[in-house]
Amino acid sequence: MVVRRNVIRYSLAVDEKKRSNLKTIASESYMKSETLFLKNAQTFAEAMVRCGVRYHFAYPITPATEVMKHTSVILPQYGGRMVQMESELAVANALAGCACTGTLGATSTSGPGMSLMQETISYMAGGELPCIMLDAMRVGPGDGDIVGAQSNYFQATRGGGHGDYRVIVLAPASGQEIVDIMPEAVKLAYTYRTPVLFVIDGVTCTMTESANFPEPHDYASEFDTSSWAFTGTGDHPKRYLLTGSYTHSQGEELNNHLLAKYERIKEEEQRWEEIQVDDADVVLVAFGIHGRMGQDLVSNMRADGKKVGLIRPISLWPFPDKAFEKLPESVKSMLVVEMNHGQMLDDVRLAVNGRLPVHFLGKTGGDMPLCTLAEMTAKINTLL
Amino acid sequence: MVVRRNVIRYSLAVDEKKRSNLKTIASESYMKSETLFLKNAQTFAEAMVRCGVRYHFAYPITPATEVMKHTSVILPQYGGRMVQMESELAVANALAGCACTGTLGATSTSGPGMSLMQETISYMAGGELPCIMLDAMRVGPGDGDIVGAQSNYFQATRGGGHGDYRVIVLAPASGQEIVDIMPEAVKLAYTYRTPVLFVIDGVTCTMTESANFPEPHDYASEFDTSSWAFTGTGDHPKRYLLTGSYTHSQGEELNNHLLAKYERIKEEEQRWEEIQVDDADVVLVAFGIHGRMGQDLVSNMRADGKKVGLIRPISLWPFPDKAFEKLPESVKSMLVVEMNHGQMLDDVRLAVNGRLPVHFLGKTGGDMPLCTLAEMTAKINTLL
Amino acid sequence: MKAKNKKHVICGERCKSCGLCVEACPKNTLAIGQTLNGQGYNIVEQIRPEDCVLCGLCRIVCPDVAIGVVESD
Amino acid sequence: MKAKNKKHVICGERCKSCGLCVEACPKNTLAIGQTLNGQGYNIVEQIRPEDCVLCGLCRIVCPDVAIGVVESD
Amino acid sequence: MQELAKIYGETLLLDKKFSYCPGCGHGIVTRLVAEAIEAFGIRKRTVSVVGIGCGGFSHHYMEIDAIEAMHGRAPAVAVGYKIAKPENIVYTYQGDGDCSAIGLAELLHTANRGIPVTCFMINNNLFGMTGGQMSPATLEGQVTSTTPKGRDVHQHGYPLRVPEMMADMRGAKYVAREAVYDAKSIRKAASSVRKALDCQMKGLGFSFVEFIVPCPTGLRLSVSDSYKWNKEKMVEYFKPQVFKNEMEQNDEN
Amino acid sequence: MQELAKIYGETLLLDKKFSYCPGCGHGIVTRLVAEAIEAFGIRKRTVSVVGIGCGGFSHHYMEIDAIEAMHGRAPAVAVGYKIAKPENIVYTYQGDGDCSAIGLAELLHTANRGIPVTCFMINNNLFGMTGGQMSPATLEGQVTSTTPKGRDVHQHGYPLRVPEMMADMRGAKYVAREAVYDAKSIRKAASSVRKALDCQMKGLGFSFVEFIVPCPTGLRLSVSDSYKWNKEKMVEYFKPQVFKNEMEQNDEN
Amino acid sequence: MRTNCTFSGSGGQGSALLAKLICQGAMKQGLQVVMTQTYGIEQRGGDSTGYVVVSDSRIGNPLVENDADVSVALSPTIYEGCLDGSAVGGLVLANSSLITETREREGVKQVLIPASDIAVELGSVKCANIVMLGAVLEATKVLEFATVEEVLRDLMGAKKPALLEMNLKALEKGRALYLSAAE
Amino acid sequence: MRTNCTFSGSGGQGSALLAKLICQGAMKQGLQVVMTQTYGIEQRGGDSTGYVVVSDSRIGNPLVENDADVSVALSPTIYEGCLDGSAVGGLVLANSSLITETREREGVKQVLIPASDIAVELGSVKCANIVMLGAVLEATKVLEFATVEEVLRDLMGAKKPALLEMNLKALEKGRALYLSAAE
Ligand SMILES: Cc1ncc(C[n+]2csc(CCOP(=O)(O)OP(=O)(O)O)c2C)c(N)n1
Ligand SMILES: Cc1ncc(C[n+]2csc(CCOP(=O)(O)OP(=O)(O)O)c2C)c(N)n1
Ligand code: SF4
Ligand code: SF4
Ligand code: SF4
Ligand code: SF4
Ligand code: SF4
Ligand code: SF4
Ligand SMILES: [Mg+2]
Ligand SMILES: [Mg+2]
Repeated sequence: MVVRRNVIRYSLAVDEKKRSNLKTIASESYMKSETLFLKNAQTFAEAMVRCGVRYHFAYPITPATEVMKHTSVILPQYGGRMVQMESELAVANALAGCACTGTLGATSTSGPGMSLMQETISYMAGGELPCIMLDAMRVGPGDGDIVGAQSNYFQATRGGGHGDYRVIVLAPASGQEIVDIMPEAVKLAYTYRTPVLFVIDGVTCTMTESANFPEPHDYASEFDTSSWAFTGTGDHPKRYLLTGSYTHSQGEELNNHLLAKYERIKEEEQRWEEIQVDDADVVLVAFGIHGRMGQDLVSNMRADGKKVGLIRPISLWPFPDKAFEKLPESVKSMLVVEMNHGQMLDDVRLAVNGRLPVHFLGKTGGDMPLCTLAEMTAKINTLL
Repeated sequence: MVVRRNVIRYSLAVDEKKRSNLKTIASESYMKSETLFLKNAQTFAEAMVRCGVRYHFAYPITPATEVMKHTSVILPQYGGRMVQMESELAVANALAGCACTGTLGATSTSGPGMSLMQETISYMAGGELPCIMLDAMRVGPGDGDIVGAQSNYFQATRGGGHGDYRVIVLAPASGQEIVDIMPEAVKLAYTYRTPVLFVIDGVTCTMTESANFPEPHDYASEFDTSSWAFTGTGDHPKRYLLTGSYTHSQGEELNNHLLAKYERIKEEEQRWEEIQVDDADVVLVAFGIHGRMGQDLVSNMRADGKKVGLIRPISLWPFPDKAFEKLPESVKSMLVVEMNHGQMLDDVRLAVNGRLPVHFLGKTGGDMPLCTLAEMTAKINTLL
Repeated sequence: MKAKNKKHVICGERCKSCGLCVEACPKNTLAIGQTLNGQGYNIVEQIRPEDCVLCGLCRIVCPDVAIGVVESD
Repeated sequence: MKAKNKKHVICGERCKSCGLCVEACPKNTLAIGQTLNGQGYNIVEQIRPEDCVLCGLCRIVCPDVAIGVVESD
Repeated sequence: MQELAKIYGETLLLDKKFSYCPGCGHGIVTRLVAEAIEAFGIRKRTVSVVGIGCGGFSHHYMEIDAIEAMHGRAPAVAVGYKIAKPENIVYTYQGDGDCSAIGLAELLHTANRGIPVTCFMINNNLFGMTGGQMSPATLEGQVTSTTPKGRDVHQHGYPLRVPEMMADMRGAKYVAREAVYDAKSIRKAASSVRKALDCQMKGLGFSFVEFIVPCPTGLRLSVSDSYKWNKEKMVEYFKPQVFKNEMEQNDEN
Repeated sequence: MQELAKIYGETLLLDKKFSYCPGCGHGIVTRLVAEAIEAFGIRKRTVSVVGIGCGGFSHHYMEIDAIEAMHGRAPAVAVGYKIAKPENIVYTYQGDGDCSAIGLAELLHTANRGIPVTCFMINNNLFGMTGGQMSPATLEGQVTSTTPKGRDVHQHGYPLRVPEMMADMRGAKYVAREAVYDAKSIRKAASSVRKALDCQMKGLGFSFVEFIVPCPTGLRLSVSDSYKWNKEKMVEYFKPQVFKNEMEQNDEN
Repeated sequence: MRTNCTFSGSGGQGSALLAKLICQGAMKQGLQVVMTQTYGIEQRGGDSTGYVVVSDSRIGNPLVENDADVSVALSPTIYEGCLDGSAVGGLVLANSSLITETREREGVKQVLIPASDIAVELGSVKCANIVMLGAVLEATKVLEFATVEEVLRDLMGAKKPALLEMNLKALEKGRALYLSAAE
Repeated sequence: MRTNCTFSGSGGQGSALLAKLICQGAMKQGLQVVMTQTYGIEQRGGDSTGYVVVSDSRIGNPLVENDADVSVALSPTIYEGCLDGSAVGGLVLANSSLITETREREGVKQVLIPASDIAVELGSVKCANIVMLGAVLEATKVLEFATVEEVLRDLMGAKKPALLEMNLKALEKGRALYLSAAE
């Protein structure tokens, strides 16, 4: 099936005879729904562009750089642009500026870059600016190691920046899931006017696998932003994005408004995958690559007659508390496995609230920066 | 009692005839142990200087600016210096540079500045660099409101930066407690080679009250840093602070080393105040100003025959789990009160682990940005 | 010599008594007066309106957009 | 005309075969050889040592501190 | 007020009083910017990206959309905005602290990138909003709340001149420094505001105007003395001038 | 190796092989820095603050203490270090990305502050370590992994010249740009390294040297071609020169 | 014993100084004292309120939360706030020179003191705050008069004897006014 | 059925290409496939390993964790790693042109293929990896020969017929070598 590529024309509304520093050329081309064999970081790039993201602001950092390399090639074909900024600070703020026009932009980075963006993420959450972000997680702290990790879970889910805010955090575990969830991400970003942050460990990001891409569809332009975007007073009375010129009561109101929104998101947007929890003795809880390995683990161990189940959180914030609400009687304990020293562990313990023992297996860094299937299996065997 | 002020001479070891951009003049003067009536931000400045901090790196931000205004006056008298940098990013990194020499430096900032420092705090934690920091918390997210808040609890206690790291977080509730705990802070910073972060809400910071200062004592210079400081290879073989040129296994080792250190701190450095928990029906858990108000609350309600107790965490990380380990049978429920929308709440719930219901009362921003004693009392009455 | 269709106006509510117009007026027609406005500032006034040449310098220097010369209708 | 107390040395282990010294040598005495070092690079060698004037240019351009002229003892 | 509105048209909201202190130079620059927007008839498609500082309030007095950026980052926000919506006119309004201390990298990279946005830097040579601390532009020996003995250039360096750093940047097409200490200098400043916006409207490239203004409160001077000090001390070091005016060189690359 | 060690003394650790790619310009600059340290006999009190990039490895080859700073922040680290320990010699070793993209504000403020530290910027006009992306110094039309059709100056601006921005800063006492494309240029570069460190040793003020070097890997050129490209293209735009040499003006204020 | 005080006025009326004088007096008498201040977004002018808690024991709650024992209202703009912020059983001292419209609030005693007029009589409108201070001391006995006089002396004695003289008179006048007004 | 493969070599030996060819072939045959790579701190050279998992059903665990069914060792530096990373019951194919010292590991079958020598004979040392590919296919039957030939044709067919020819020969040679060596 061949469909017309979504082309967004981009031009400057200025005297045509004058030179423009901004002009980009939108080329028309055609594309179909297709299966591509890509690094997952590239899959991320393809997926977001095919869902309507036209501006990708970024600064190189391994293992996220693949995303910008890919968008720098494909975005111009869609009439968009990859904008390499001078730093992650500038990236985040340009992304905010883009969002202010009602346009969905994206960025991709890794640990140190994420940390540099925290002030602005707090700002975007407070200013209710939608965007798509990717944290291709590597080993911290400090500049750290470029191999994959999951040690930015706290930063992602609790707002590493200041203030009472949250962003929606999604953790797809494969290239296909990245593709499948991207339209959702766009919808969440606009519906709740919030940054949506993908956290994917570097191992998964640099892994090459195939993914089925449906026909491109510009989800991003389906949302009406005219009620809030700062597009000039041509069609609305003065609007402004408030941050520095608060009154005390405006600060309180904004916080209450955000709180209410976050409660709504918690209620409606929990996402997870669950495998054979119904009669399980032990439930493995893991996200991203460990969650994916858990799929094999469950079938292997079940084949050995061992009753193991899996809960794989897909939304990390809101955390899928609901998955833990009605755990069957059979469950005797849980095992959390992470590529860190125990971060999602807190959320699982909070969800379980003392009803069951919650065990932990984790690792950060090293040549094999994650727990192997063998290690996970061994640990579960001690719990059965 | 009159004691000699600790004077540290500061000069450039270069040809004396050449002009130096660095020379500062150390004046000798005398000072005694004394009671001063100061804004608590100033008390913080006085306390740290009197404990031996000689370099204060800062960038103005309300309500932390008072600290640098104060140190810019007093530090030169001690032969030190307040160094105003170009941004909080530069501040944090200069502080790291100072720490690399084995010298204890300090900084003070508020929400947006804290967020900008997250990358470097992660770096300092990873590089095991000691320092003293103050987050004079104001209302977020975004630029926010300058009235006090406690909404940076997550950021402080879970590492707003990337990676598996923690910093020691202290939350004194009064000017006197700032003075009393400062020598401890210096000791913790050096003993564990870690940033020590004070989090004090803006209301407390801008409050004026008296505090008894003991004789100045240069605690900072009592610690031997010669085993690690990067002071040149004159007295040791090459040393370097590793961050970018990791091998995978070094990354893993560093993380394991940090983990072990953090476990030790959790074991040994929990600090809290506890009032009449022994026979309490309800226990109030609050830090900083709410904890301090809790002191009155307990005596008021006890006077009415109501069995209320208080746990006031002083170290927020490590969180005083131990205070919750052996709660008496009498305790039916807990109430957490914060100037935010529920952050320490997670830690209390984790500590209590489902054994008791944990209720919450909180607020961020507004003309009265905290819960009043009346509101707290009313809420507890519903729980009795 | 005044332009017929112009007049000098002061927006008392906006004035902050800074005195910049007083210093700028080439004809010394302005002075800080006794009347307080809602913001608590003494409003500037024309003490010799007849001398005003409607040059508009007061408007240019006023940091509070509180004074100037407008078309009279 | 060589300085008596000097000699030309190549540290084969450090050489990365970049060829910069080969280009720089005014006497064309250097060439990339066949021997591989532990890093897997073909080591540069003096193919006409007798022509070397010990000028030291090879040392200056070498990005790997692998070649040069030293005092002979 | 209503009468004055005749002069100013729709951009300036005269029913909102300026929150600036008496005599504050921000008042003058805010008015100049509003006048230029009105004059060009671009109000409906103009967006102000304000920095954090006293000038952060400037947009409240104009009927235009506005974005309050985080401290120092307004130029980066403007770049993101302009790329996504090039038909709009975007200017930043920043203090000297915002623009030349914390925000220096964003400013200079935006200037160098050369995409058509405009940055206004209102240089009152200290941090006004936070209570008069030293800024990069504080003069040698000047006492501020963080330099109680005056700026010591051996510790803090010499006052930083910003447009001078854009000299070599080909993407920056209009670069000027202006003052507002008397009617004449204000008229010149007004012309630079117009040129800077015009440069953007024509899509030529980056434009920048620095304004030397007094902050009587931060300087702890009377209004009159603060203007005198501007005229005598400030402009001696920060010389008003047009550094670049490449608005006619459309064919140049 | 042992034989070569005679020339280089104690600073350079010849038993550690450089991890740079064959022909990488970092190797030359790293050696020059080590030679100067050795020549001045300051090894034991010298500390290298390296940026993040291929040059971050430079300190591994020297017997001196080192601090690996976060990306772009080395100058701020150096300032904090120098203030706390002024008797030591502190230099930063940063790539063009580190120094002039993410770290521009820290570099320029450090230069302006004028306290005696030294910054070395190794400009290979792209991000080497991350795989050859555009940096501020990438030339017009140059293809990199993030500019697949070449740097478009209308989007990204013209290549940024850094020492030019320090011209007006009185605290910067020695400022130069050097190249390493042949023996002659390397000898000149060596002299600038020594002057920059000497400037610091004398406590005169800030010193800065930019080195134009090739990254054959990032440029996807043979070693020989990459040096030719440096000599022909790079130095045409980035002209080697001594911008400032105020080392004798000790009495000047 | 704990006394909660609120001192409000608009810029330049010296309400903050008033609060500080109480604090210094309290310290001289070995009492515990805490001062908090409201602050807006701006550096500039506007109304301001200083809250002072004086106590003979450790001050847990440092806030005055609508439970002021005594409130001083120097200007009309903050009058309503003072009245609402008073405890039941509390006292509001209003500067009747400027506050011309007052209203009743059940359980709150109000005493009108023409502080600005008296201050002008004494030589400067600026000492209206000290007139109020005299009234506060007489009404609450929170501090000894002698202590506050000493504080004033410390503050301006040596350098500005005339100013001190005026302020001491203002203090005394405030006390007398309260006595007669409160009858 | 799942097959775990490991392809190791030092820079320039084409182990990554080997991995990619398998991936592309697998996709042509409608199989699931995932490739992971080790990567160091540096952009530059050094040893590299590509791990490929081929399966006819969804691949949960994408890693080869010391359980390779087939490992190709192109250079001596990575030989030990290949041997240790093999599953019990797995097969190690070693390039005996360069790997001269081998050792036994219980339960692991080893076949020595002089790939580099053969490659040189065929025209370029660079096609040593394709020689190995032929051996892998013959040994594991993970893919059809025809598929891989098609992949090679897609890759170089049009533009470089000579290269294709050489590689097809290498593939065939590898198969034959395996057959004879494995006897
Ligand atoms: C990240 C961050 N750091 C510090 C501050 C505090 N702050 C607010 S305004 C300001 C500086 C204002 O100075 P300037 O930009 O010169 O503006 P002015 O008020 O003088 O016009 C500062 C440091 C902040 N809001 N955010
Ligand atoms: C905050 C942050 N952003 C991005 C990176 C990724 N990164 C590592 S090195 C580098 C740039 C290297 O380029 P340059 O400074 O020019 O050094 P070179 O390798 O070219 O010598 C980048 C962007 C990082 N480590 N930290
Ligand atoms: S218009 Fe001219 S003459 Fe009239 S008041 Fe204004 S400045 Fe004076
Ligand atoms: S310049 Fe404006 S604000 Fe100042 S006194 Fe004159 S009218 Fe009033
Ligand atoms: S010393 Fe001179 S002549 Fe001898 S090899 Fe080196 S470059 Fe050639
Ligand atoms: S320049 Fe050095 S590394 Fe390059 S070939 Fe010559 S000796 Fe070898
Ligand atoms: S503090 Fe200074 S800059 Fe701010 S409004 Fe007042 S005078 Fe203007
Ligand atoms: S990638 Fe470039 S800069 Fe880095 S070591 Fe290789 S040649 Fe040098
Ligand atoms: Mg300013
Ligand atoms: Mg570079």
